[in-house]
Amino acid sequence: MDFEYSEEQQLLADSVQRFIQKDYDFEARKKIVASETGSSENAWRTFAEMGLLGLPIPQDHGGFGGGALDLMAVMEAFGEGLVVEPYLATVGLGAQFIARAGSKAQRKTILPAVAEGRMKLAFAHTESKARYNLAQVETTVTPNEGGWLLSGEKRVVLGAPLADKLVVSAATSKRGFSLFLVDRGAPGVEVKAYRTFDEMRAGDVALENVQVDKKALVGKKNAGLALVDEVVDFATALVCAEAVGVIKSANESTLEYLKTRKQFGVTIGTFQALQHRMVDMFITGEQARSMACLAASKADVAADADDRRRAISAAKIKIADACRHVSQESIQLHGGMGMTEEMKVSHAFRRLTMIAQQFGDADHHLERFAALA
Amino acid sequence: MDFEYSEEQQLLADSVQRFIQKDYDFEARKKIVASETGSSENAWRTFAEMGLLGLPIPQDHGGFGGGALDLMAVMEAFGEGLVVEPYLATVGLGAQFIARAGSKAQRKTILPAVAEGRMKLAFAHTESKARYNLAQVETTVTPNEGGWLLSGEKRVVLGAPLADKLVVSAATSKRGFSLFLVDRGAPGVEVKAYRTFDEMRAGDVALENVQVDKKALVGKKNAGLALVDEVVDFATALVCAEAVGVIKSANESTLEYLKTRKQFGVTIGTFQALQHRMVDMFITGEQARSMACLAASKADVAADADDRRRAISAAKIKIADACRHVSQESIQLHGGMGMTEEMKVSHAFRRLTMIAQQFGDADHHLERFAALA
Amino acid sequence: MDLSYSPEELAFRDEVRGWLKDNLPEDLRRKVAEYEELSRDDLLRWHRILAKKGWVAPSWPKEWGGNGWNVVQRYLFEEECGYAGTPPLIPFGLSMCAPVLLKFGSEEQKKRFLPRIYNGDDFWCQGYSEPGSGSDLASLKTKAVRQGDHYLVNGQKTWTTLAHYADWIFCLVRTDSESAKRQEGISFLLFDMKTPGITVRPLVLLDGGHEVNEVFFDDVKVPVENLVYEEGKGWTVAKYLLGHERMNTGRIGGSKRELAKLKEFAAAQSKNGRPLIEDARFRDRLSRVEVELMALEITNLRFLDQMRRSGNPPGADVSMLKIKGTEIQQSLSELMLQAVGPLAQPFRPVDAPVAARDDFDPFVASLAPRYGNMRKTTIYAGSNEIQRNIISKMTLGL
Amino acid sequence: MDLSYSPEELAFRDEVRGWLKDNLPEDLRRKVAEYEELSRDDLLRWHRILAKKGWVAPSWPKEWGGNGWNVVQRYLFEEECGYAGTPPLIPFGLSMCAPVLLKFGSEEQKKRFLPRIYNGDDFWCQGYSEPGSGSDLASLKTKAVRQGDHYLVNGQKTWTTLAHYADWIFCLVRTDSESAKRQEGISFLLFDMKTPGITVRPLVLLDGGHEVNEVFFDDVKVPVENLVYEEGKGWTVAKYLLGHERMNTGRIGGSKRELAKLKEFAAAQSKNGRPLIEDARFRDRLSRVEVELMALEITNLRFLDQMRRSGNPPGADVSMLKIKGTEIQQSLSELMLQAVGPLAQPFRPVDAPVAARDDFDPFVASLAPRYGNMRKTTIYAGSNEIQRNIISKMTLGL
Repeated sequence: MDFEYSEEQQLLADSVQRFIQKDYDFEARKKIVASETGSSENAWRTFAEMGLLGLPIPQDHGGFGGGALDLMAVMEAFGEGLVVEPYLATVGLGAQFIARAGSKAQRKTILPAVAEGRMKLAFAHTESKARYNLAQVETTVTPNEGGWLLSGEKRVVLGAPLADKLVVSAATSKRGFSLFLVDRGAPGVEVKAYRTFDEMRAGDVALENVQVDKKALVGKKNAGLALVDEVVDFATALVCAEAVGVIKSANESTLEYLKTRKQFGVTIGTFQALQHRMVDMFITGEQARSMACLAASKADVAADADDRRRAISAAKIKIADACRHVSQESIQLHGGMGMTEEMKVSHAFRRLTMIAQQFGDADHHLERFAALA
Repeated sequence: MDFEYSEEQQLLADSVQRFIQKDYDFEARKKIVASETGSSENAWRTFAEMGLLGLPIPQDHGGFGGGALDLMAVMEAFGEGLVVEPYLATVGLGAQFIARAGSKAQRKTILPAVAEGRMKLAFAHTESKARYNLAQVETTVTPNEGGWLLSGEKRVVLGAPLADKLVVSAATSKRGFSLFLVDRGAPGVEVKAYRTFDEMRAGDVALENVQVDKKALVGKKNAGLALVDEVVDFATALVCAEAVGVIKSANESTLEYLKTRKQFGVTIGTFQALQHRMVDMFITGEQARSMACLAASKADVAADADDRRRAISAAKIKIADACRHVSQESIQLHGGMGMTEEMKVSHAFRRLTMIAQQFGDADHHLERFAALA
Repeated sequence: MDLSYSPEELAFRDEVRGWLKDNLPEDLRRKVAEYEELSRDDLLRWHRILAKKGWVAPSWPKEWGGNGWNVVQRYLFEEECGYAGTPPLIPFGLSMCAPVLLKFGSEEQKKRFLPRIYNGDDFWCQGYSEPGSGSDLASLKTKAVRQGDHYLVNGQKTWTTLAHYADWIFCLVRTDSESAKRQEGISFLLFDMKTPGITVRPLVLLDGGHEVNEVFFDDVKVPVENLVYEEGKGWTVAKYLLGHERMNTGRIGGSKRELAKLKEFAAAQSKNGRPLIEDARFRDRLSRVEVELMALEITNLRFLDQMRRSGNPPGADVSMLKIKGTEIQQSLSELMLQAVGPLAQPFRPVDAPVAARDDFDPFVASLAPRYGNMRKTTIYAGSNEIQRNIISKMTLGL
Repeated sequence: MDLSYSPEELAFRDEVRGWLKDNLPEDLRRKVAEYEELSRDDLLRWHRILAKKGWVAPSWPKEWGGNGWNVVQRYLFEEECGYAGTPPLIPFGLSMCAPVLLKFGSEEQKKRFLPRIYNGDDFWCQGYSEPGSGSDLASLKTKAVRQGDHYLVNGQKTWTTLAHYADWIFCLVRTDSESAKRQEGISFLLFDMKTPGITVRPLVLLDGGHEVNEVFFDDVKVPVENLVYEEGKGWTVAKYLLGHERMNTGRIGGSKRELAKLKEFAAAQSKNGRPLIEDARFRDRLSRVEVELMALEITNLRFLDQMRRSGNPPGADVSMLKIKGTEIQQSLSELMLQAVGPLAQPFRPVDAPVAARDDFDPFVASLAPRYGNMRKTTIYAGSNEIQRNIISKMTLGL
């Protein structure tokens, strides 16, 4: 039993925090969000130098062989700083598929490139009618001489406009789907890019007879679901940790506001009704942190699949509820100020609102949790 | 549009309130609850004299032909006084079956007797596995020369130990059940009597080859469900009105406590956190009252059945939530005092807890409401 | 007890409903339904349509254009507008400045301003809140110093809704900073927004929308004839306005429309191959909001009945309608967002080029910002905390 | 970061679990599981079983019977007792009076009382609360006037848990009513409950149960040697005790047992022919409690890890465990009541003849009273409002 970060983990988290203070504070972030790509090449380079991009990549492919627990402190710091870089898309999703199930050649080409910051990835999976159901894939595959032709429509692909390669799911039989590595620039791939409500970049991806060769298959044929389930659980654990950071930021900002804002001649933090609500936000933050620890400790490959699923869903239920509670109350307690784009807390509100739904809302995970009892 | 009680309704409510103040205050009630029958013959006689027992009974059978709206003020006063007499069992349930579907002979024998206070009734319907499902009846019927033989087990029959006659449901075919009028003292009827958590009297009723004659059938054969649905909706509207009275009592007691109880040299009603919670209890009370008005206005025979069902379920959802909210908060804000049997509010807590579940909890009515959309 | 409207009231409702159906322009109806930003022209167009019909200011005295509707008719009219989804009637002129002028204004002021307000010739905004004052209005600092035939005004207002559309602003300013009581020494002034020295700066909200502003006054000259009532009596004017009766605090009609939209939308979303609305988890939240709304409508009618009976304005009851009404509005917008699930992400920033606007379904993309925007409802017009304080003090005597 | 116990800790837990399995008498286990009232004998029997094993007072110094367990072991032991469903160890002697004596008592007092407390020879209760004082302990009024070799005590205590079982009571009394500060002039006295002038009156709770009492003192003579620490320094003693570390504030073990029972019970209830636990509506509430409990267990371990690391007592963190722990206990009891639905009604009054006891399923009939009883958890031991005040002040600095 040990709830402190290890020395290495803490050092890494400290340097991420220092980087954010120096180069990614609220003003710098505003400019990055408003820039054409909505991301910072400088930040990405620094992430590579700090070893963040290779952190969960195997050591024999240029990484550090870390797991979800090692990423926790990083994600928490990213949450606190509301970092909008495509880290989750590339490191938390895309590279995970390759590291866990990629062919030798895929691992060799892609993993070092990701670790060094030369390649970004995205996971193109969700379709219009799928909601949070990971099994629902209608994108089609037609085998041909060169390999396969993919056609379909993927929605809200996080990081798609910035990615070099996409991991795309497509139905290879009635019983299952498979995953394919597709160049974002390949003929037939069209990305409609947009900014997201939480100020990252994503896109809808249309695939029209996109030719991929036989080496493009990631993992075994028809076995996509188990792999996606595993990787999405891993990514869910990461956003749980991120949420803890965002909640921390929102709570601190609210507490600071209660201590400084005056009404009727006194600081509003002297009003007991607001004190008790702030206490509840604080408790929610602590409970959320505990569940994020649980999620991270179960998110790696080794864990028993049902044990992992149960823990991740339990964590996501708590995190979703906590996101909702803290985001709504932090705006309310800030009053009008919290409603403005000028306050960081309003951006925390956006991210928390979206984390509550990312990879499944509370309802989705309640259903999954109950089924695993 | 008119939300005042009519002059007659108000006069009646006033006299009920006066009676409670004079003969049924908290101390008097305590004695009645602890008495052998757990009810007051004196109160029942007075109800008869005041016309309360005949209020919803047709005029040609010794009643006043009133409807749910006429009973609303009475039930509210009963709720405020936490009256434990078997009024709901006799007037709200038993007599309603006879008034709505009884044969001429049944109406002639029973309704005047109820109106005059000479006869009490109870509705023996719920069985062990039925939960809130009104359609689930396993009590059996065997036809014989004399009429029918009934056998089965009925649970938690409100007012059973005090009743002269029971309205009993029994499955007359696979598709439906019928209702029978059974003397409580008939051979084969055994009532295991007990006090209820909310201090009324009820009992489990065992029927073992109970012989009833052909005239005992109430309403049409196999048509029991529609009738039970209608009468239980009527009774539900009455407990909604009663709940409004109990909530009023709990809220007033809590408000009074906040205004008088001192801690740290000031009344606890000066603490803003408690003020805001008291406000929420008050608002809940007003919203509950509105839904009780709706329920009463739709509970009579004339209303379209689906319209009635929707309104009653909507009201019961709100009332159940309100009972839970106000009962829990009123105890909490009273602190330790609220936990003692000596305070009336602890008895309001018991009644509210049970009303929340009576005739279906919020979940049951949410399901019914959704199905009627 | 009778929960139904009278035949006359029903006939009136049907008349309003029918007229709205025929006269609400389709483009405006669509913009409101899809949570699009309404332009100054959109707002004024609808204002003028109602003005022409004679329905824009029912509660004014008949000589100035009022139409003598009773409280029930006024309630019905406002809720029908909400239910039909008309653009809002911006209240700053019609139901804030005008009542003040009617009660406290000089004959000249009435003649000069009321007809233009009625006809929608001038767009008004309200200069109350300041950076340091929120719920604590009396702490305002904007100064007006009398210099001959004008006041020289310096200071800043904030949260000024639609100041960027406005021709005129009515302001609370401090004309005497020496007063013992903070409530004294405040005056009520009307400014032309074109007066030199006024700067309007947008305050973009968390949904990316521009509806409120900061307004800066730098040596703004306001003619003395623009003072309403007496100098130093502005607080009396402000208090009168705060107590001024509003009929649609609960926004029942609008929420009914949103509820219907939510049901339709949730029926069209699919969850594991079945309509989302059939999912017990989602459905129960929806049902509970529906029940609260049913209750609120009846509660509102009960207050209306009391008002009609007693002839008194509603008092602290309005606080309850505000609290419940805004909670319902927020829940509805949250359920819309939850209904659309993972597709809610796309966002159109204020500064996005128009060309980018066709890249995603604008309605779906409006749901997250709409949800964000609705958080304001429990903050503005007296935060729900302030409303609870009011009920605690006025109704419960705590 | 590592959320698991060490192999040594796991071995310790297994040892405790195994021993409890073998040594908890079946009749006591059943009584606890079915929410039956525990008699004085039941409580003392279990106390003595643990005393014999040497596990009754782990945190005491070894010379008095402590066994040197570290914080994790103490936590594991208490939670395993909760999980197994042992009778509670009544804290008044073991973890309230004894720590006070160990810190402030004279050698004579220690020798006189500690062994009897350890062995369960005396049953203790606590005389803190008074009718006028609740959360505001320092406002107590019970007077003790020194007369020669004894104090003459007059006054009243209330909420005195199990006073009707007690041999001894420790009391806060006012020995000097002239003090400027209310916290001064308070002393800490030990009384023999058989002393003439003590009257115990039951306070029956809303569930019909008798666990608390009013205790009246009418010219009660307490020997001066029963004063602990100095006269007038009782507040110092009380404060020490308030800060005294308790390991099982969150009651995780007990709630785990209740959760398992709830699942089993809900699986056996039928709703429309299917197990109630498969009903999404019911199931989700259950799942949310389960998740809160999972989170609380980890939160508790985090605090424990901090304590172990820093060597400091937990401070305001305990308030959070109290708030969440009691909310979970209440939710579990409420779900049990909801699970049984319409069958929850039968109630056995305190004054019911024993013959009536077989007329209904006593476990089902215990669910509503149990739910009622659990409302106390957010009120006692510092109400959850007081706990929020503590966190607000100590942790958040508001």
